[in-house]
Amino acid sequence: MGNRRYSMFAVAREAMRFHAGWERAWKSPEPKKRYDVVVVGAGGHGLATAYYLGKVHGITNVAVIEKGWLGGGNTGRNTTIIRSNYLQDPSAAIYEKARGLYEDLSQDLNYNVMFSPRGLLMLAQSEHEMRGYKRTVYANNLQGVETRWIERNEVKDLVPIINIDGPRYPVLGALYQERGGTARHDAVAWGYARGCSNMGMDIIQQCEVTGVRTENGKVVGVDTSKGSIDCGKLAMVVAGHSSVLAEMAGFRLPIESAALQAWVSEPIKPCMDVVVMANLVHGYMSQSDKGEMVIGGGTDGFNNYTQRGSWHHVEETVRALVETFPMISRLKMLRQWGGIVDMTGDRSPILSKTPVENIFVNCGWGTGGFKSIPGSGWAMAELVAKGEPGPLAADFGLNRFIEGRFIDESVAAGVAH
Amino acid sequence: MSHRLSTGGRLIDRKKPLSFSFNGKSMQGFAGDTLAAALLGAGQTMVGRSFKYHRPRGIVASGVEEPNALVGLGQGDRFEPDQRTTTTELFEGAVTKSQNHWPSLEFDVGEINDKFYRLLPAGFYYKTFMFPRFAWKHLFEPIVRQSAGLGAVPKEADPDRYEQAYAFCDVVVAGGGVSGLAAALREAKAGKRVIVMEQTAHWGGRAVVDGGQIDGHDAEGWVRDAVAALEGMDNVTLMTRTMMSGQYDHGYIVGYQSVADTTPGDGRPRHRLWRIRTKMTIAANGAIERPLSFYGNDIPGVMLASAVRDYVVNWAVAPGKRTVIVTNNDDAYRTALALLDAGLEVPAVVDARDNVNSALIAAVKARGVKVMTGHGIAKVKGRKSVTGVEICRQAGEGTVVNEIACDCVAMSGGWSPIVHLWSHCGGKLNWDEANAMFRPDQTRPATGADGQAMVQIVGAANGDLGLSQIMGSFGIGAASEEEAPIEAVWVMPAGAPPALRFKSFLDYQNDVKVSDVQLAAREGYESVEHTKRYTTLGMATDQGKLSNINGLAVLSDALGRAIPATGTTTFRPPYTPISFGAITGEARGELFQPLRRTPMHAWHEARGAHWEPVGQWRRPYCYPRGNETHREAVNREILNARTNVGLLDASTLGKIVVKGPDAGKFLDMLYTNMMSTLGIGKCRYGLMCNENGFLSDDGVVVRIDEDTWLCHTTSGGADRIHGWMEDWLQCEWWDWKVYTANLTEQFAQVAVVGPKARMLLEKLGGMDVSKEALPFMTFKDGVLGGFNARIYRISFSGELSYEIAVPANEGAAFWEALNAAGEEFGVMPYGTEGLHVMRAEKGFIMIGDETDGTVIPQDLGLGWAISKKKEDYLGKRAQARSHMTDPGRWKLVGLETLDGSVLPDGVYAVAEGHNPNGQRNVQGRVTSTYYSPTLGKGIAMGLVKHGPDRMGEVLDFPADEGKVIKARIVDAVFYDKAGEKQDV
Amino acid sequence: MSNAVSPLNGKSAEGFARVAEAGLKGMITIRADLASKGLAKALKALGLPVPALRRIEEGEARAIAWMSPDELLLICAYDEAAATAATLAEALAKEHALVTNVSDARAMFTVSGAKADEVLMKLSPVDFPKLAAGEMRRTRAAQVAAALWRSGPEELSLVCFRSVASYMFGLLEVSSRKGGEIS
Amino acid sequence: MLILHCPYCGVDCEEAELAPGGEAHLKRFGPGSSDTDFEGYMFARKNPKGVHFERWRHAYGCGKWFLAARCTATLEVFGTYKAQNSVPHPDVIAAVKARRPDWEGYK
Ligand SMILES: Cc1cc2nc3c(=O)[nH]c(=O)nc-3n(C[C@H](O)[C@H](O)[C@H](O)COP(=O)(O)OP(=O)(O)OC[C@H]3O[C@@H](n4cnc5c(N)ncnc54)[C@H](O)[C@@H]3O)c2cc1C
Ligand SMILES: NC(=O)c1ccc[n+]([C@@H]2O[C@H](COP(=O)([O-])OP(=O)(O)OC[C@H]3O[C@@H](n4cnc5c(N)ncnc54)[C@H](O)[C@@H]3O)[C@@H](O)[C@H]2O)c1
Ligand SMILES: Cc1cc2nc3c(=O)[nH]c(=O)nc-3n(C[C@H](O)[C@H](O)[C@H](O)COP(=O)(O)O)c2cc1C
Ligand SMILES: [Zn+2]
Repeated sequence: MGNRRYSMFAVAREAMRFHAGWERAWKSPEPKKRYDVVVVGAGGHGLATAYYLGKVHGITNVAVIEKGWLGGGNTGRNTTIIRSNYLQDPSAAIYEKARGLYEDLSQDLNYNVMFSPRGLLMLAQSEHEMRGYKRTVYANNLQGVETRWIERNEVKDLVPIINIDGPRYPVLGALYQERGGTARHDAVAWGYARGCSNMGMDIIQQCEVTGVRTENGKVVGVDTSKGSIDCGKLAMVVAGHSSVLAEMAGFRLPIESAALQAWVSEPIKPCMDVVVMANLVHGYMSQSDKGEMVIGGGTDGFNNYTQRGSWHHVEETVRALVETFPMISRLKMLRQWGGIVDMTGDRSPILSKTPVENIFVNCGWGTGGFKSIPGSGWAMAELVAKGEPGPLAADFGLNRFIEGRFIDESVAAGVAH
Repeated sequence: MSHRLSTGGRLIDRKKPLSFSFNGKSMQGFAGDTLAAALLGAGQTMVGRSFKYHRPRGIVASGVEEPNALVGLGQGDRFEPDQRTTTTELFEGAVTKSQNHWPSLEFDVGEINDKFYRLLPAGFYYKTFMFPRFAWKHLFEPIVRQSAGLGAVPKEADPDRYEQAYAFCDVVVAGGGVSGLAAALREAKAGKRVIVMEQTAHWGGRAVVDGGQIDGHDAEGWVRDAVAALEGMDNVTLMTRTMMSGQYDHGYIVGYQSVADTTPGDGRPRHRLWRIRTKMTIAANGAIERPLSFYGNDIPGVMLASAVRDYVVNWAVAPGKRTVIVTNNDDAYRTALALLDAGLEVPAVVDARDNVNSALIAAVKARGVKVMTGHGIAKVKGRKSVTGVEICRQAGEGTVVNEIACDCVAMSGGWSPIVHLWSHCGGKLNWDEANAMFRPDQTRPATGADGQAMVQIVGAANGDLGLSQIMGSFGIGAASEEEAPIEAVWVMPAGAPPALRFKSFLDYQNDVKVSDVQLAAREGYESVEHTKRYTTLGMATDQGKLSNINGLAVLSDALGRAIPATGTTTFRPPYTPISFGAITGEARGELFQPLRRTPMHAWHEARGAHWEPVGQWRRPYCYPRGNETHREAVNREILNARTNVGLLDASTLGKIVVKGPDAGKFLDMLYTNMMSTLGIGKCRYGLMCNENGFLSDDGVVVRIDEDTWLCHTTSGGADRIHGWMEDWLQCEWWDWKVYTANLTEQFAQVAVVGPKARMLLEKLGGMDVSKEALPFMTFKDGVLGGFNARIYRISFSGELSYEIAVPANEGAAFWEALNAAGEEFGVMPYGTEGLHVMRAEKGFIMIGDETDGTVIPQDLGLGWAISKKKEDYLGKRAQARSHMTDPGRWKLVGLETLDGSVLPDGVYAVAEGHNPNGQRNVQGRVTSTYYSPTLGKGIAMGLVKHGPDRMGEVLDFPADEGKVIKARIVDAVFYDKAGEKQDV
Repeated sequence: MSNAVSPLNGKSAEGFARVAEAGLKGMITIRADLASKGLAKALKALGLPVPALRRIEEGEARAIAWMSPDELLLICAYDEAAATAATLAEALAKEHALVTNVSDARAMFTVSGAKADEVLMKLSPVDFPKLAAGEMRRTRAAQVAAALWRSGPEELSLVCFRSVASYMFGLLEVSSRKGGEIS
Repeated sequence: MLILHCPYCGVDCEEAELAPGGEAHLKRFGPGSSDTDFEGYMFARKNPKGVHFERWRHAYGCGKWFLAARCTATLEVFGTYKAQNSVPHPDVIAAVKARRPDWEGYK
């Protein structure tokens, strides 16, 4: 009999038989004719949406359709920064909900996603940034998000390898979220996928949605590379490809797709136990459990569907980080890659109904949606299940643009990861 | 045991011995050695420990594919971790240390992981360490992290310098082997501008080691001639020690040149990063030999057959005295011959293929070597070094048929073309079953800006392994021994049971074994990308150059699907790791970013100004005297400006001239106010919004003549606003006759502020600056104290104030003159903080403080600056949206704490209750807050819901440590409400 | 004018090439319809042609460069700039044109020596071997805008904004250090 | 790293000499325009995976804005043309058609 539940003991038991007894983490079935809900996109957000549809709303006749391999989109290529120190109320609410869910996600999924609340710093390197972050701290305290302002010497204590004396932009202090951190990005996708599969949902990989079928303003199904599939409701959760899906359904989104890059150094022994973001100079860095320094910076400026970015952005970011952490100059870049991020008009996400009845979109997380996966899935599941947004999603509707009700985070922080 | 041979060595100069140290032990090598060659030559076979199980590891390869032999190189601020010994050139005094062990390389505590290997299969941590909840972060993760990580951490700043360079050409040839040289000759003769990059210090690649005849010469001679010919052509640039790091879109190439790695501290740039734009890339970078997967294939002494050959031929280093060769193809027989030629023992060649024959095999047999076809290795014996091998039938499950004592195993699993550069931008591959390799699909290359191929690939990189085949493709005759076909072998023996597979390594550095890939397959991580991430196969510093193909073959086999159906993982730059220093280039310290200086910068610096970065400008925040705190300095500067006279360097203010018949109409669209009606010689404060209606910039606009206006912008804003103007003129209203020019840096500008400002100017003399001659909000040109000047009567401080512009080159002198003339009036410079406080005392808004990209002019009581007459201006439509016209928007007011204290920056005013997300309701926030030395108390501005209608109301501002500060809503103008002082 | 000092007051450095700030230079930006007769006439009066696309024409005392489809840069002696600008403005009064003195807004540098190109190769994405004499190339040098041209045998001149003069000098100085030769 | 030809000064610009400006040919809707028109102008974007018409400024050169037709999936550039065109230039349309016969045309 195979092993379903993961634990130290299960591993020990399997060790005896050279791990011959492990079952598949998730099944990979052929699509059924019809599902109550079809989720397009098996990234973190799509899988989490499906997971909470089942777990919270009892809807399990669900398919998650993925054109490639699950978790292979931005979820599989992000720098895994998790924080909820956002300025605006609606953002703080959904990111903190997500961060809270991350705290217990490994136990909930019975899959160790290695959530590591190691602490996150946003460096203030100008008077203006300092004021912005102090404002954020006051806002967070009223939003129930635990953050605090720390002085430069405390920054140095937390990050011994940093150079706080500039010379160009001395560190004046930092916005510190002690329970911000990182998680193992692939494991998040895999854990949710396993959870969905265990609830009897179908995760269909290597299956591309090529068309959306509607009848009198209502969605009835999708065409895919594995044939057409009927559905009662459709959730589009495809990040960088949202405009393409929207086009299939006949509407446009306030989204532009651009490349965002990241890279890692060769692995070295642990030397930085926190995540550091230097937004003024556009760079951020953390160290993975394997030892590489994980680095990212700003987004490329033009529409792009290749997962390759422009080299000069790499130089800008590396420059900034060598200035901030002089010791990395003699480390080497091991690998660089890019992802296609979905940037909205106000750089905040969209969880919304659409012009087509029973089609819902979850997109626009842009450069910062790994951290929100559990919260977004939670809120999206509620939206899909009830047909109306709950409080977490309420402010993220498409109507905000024409109403002029932006949720603008750039106010406090430059980079939004 | 490995040792140096008494004769031979193509690349070494025995007359130039070099000494270096390894783990404190001093050793000898020769000029021309790589660190790896020198270590082997000195008898050091064990050089490191593996990542996960801390198994003893030795040198496997002779080039960039080396997974094991990484060391820490150098000391102190020149220490560098993870240096690949096989590509690091030896230099005198090199200090090296092996990595990833404690306390020592010989005895490593971490080795116990190897004893518990069964408990630690791929991804075991996903299944464990979950309980109790806090334990991952506090107990398990620290252990995982400590045991992970490879090299030691550099501690200090890097003393070396780096630089970059651009180049343009028709063809970049990556690789200086025979195919690269042939390609370069072909292209150069066709008159193309050619750049040839060779990552090593030597030309010729494999052929010069493997031998063979080219165009009637031996390979070595042909290479010498080819290089000489290329050197003779001025359309050719040859670069050794330069690695093509990546192929990027539209023919952009990054090259990584080692300039001074072997001469630390000689002042030259250590690395040079090339950014090259080429019409075509020709990847000629060869092939990499694959290991075979058998039990113990990672024990020090087990090496690639081609590497063994390289060490003997290039560096006269024998990896062992008795070498057993195991292979599935003919190439490894060349190693047998090379060893025999060097007088070393080859007890046997173990060939997995059944009854094969070829010239090479015959030649080896003829030398009396036992060739065991149809056989494989069941087990390698030894731990820290090879002591022998157990032989079995390849077809079976590992039953040992005999045992051979040896101290070295040379293995060859066939060759994989290096398709990285071909694939970086999407060049596609085909699986070649006969040759058991992924090779470029010439019909699906990476395409460039014109949609046509931008990468070609030749030689072994293209999967052509035979010398004659390769040179033939260039129309050059060549001959090398005919070879019998390879037979794919992915696991040895074919039926290896778990006990063997659990010690058959695929990815050496990350300790990924055959069993791990099979586990991933079993658990449904079927995509090769999933397997990679689940097992970390190919994610080490060698990026799977040895392991990827073997790994995906094992995966395919486990899933019972064809290899092409599995495919490869994505090839990404850099080809081999490149230093962050090189990527940074000159951009560090002073040159990290451009620092913009005003003409008076040096003066401020000399007066010990405390700087504040404003965009790329640096402005004095204040000028502390003696042991004054910044706060004290600011207060002094303000009081002095309010009672005597102060000077502000306002040169950074944007100054954009807008001229033309349609200039007025244009500015009316740009600004919310009416600018076309501004009288000549007059000044008007104006607001600009973006098309979202949000306030984006402000400043004083002056009308110079009938069709010329000068627009002042914020310091940060000049370039942005100038770009904004040009955007509208070029892309929307291109038929309007308007020209703009950004004159920001043409003028040094000084604000002369305070009751004694006029006296000061009168002392300088030359212009009538009286109220009558130069009324408030007007300007005048003239000569002031010998300087061509334009004087504006504007005030951002509420005091009598003049802003004076002089040519930038005279700015320093003018500033000096003002200071000298002002002495008797007690003139003092003041900085940006003084400026901020004084404007706040007057209730003037500051872009970036009162505005944050979400604020519209209507929020700031600036309705008066929004023309009602105009039917359009940028942002007007947006401001008609429901949320913007919502009467509930927060509006600007003044705030005064009941106790006179200073409100903290950014505090919020709370309202009753909580929102549906459980967040405390708020009704306003502080936008700027200061201590006003003028009024002797804290003053603040803020945005408050219905603020202007709630004068006198007291709000609660929760601050630090649960303290709640009470502040009253007041008029935002704290000082000289009537505005008498500025208009005198 | 006695009070005027160029941004770096003629600072220079000797490496494998010589880099120097060129001192006070007169510069005038002219924005106008480059096809207009009036412009041609006005320039002719100063002994200058209307330069063709991306050309710089150097007279003995003055030079004129094509900067964009509706913009020229006139380079002359610092002292004469104001007057020359006034004359031009006068001459173009009837046209839709903008003439303005930018002498103080700029810094000019020269890079000279047999390997002068190698200094700028490190900073600007320009194909120097193909940069013809008489071509005005607007580009970037590291992180700032620059305009450069061949101002003599083995000499290039470069113009950038005044505020970044010392940044530019720093770039040129490290890029020309001995030992940093490329060929 | 893109390389685009500036139709004003004739330089083949390095991406680092350019500033991107998003979707081209957006029609401005000002005061009095309908919500849908205004939303279309300000927010709704085509963002196609394929042929895209977009704005670029030769920021480190002649300073002019120009337009480009480019494939966002392959980065192939079909052509660049001057900004003073409220719809794609016919030559560019032709160039796109030549390379992408099944392209549905400018919408
Ligand atoms: C380099 C980089 C760094 C980042 N760093 C951070 C960070 O530090 N912290 C953070 O919080 N966020 C970060 N992000 C952002 C974060 O990765 C994303 O916001 C998040 O992963 C989005 O998840 P998703 O599930 O919405 O999209 P994805 O993970 O991209 O999933 C969308 C899926 O939809 C599939 N799909 C698309 N079209 C179709 C179709 N037609 N049919 C079927 N399937 C389709 C795709 O194949 C893909 O798998 C980063 C992003 C990048 C690229
Ligand atoms: N018979 C066999 O099984 C077999 C197998 C492989 C190779 N060979 C022999 O090897 C030779 C192949 O010749 P070739 O020229 O195609 O390959 P090569 O391996 O001889 O030369 C490739 C060269 O490119 C360099 N290089 C690799 N990557 C680079 C990069 N990113 N940047 C710069 N330089 C890089 C390498 O240092 C090497 O010098 C022939 O002699 C062939 O017979 C034979
Ligand atoms: C947080 C993080 C850490 C990574 N660490 C490594 C690493 O140690 N080695 C490696 O080869 N790649 C590493 N990668 C990059 C992946 O190999 C891969 O490039 C990335 O997931 C994008 O996928 P792609 O390159 O296949 O498109 C890492 C990626 C992420 C997001
Ligand atoms: Zn141009």
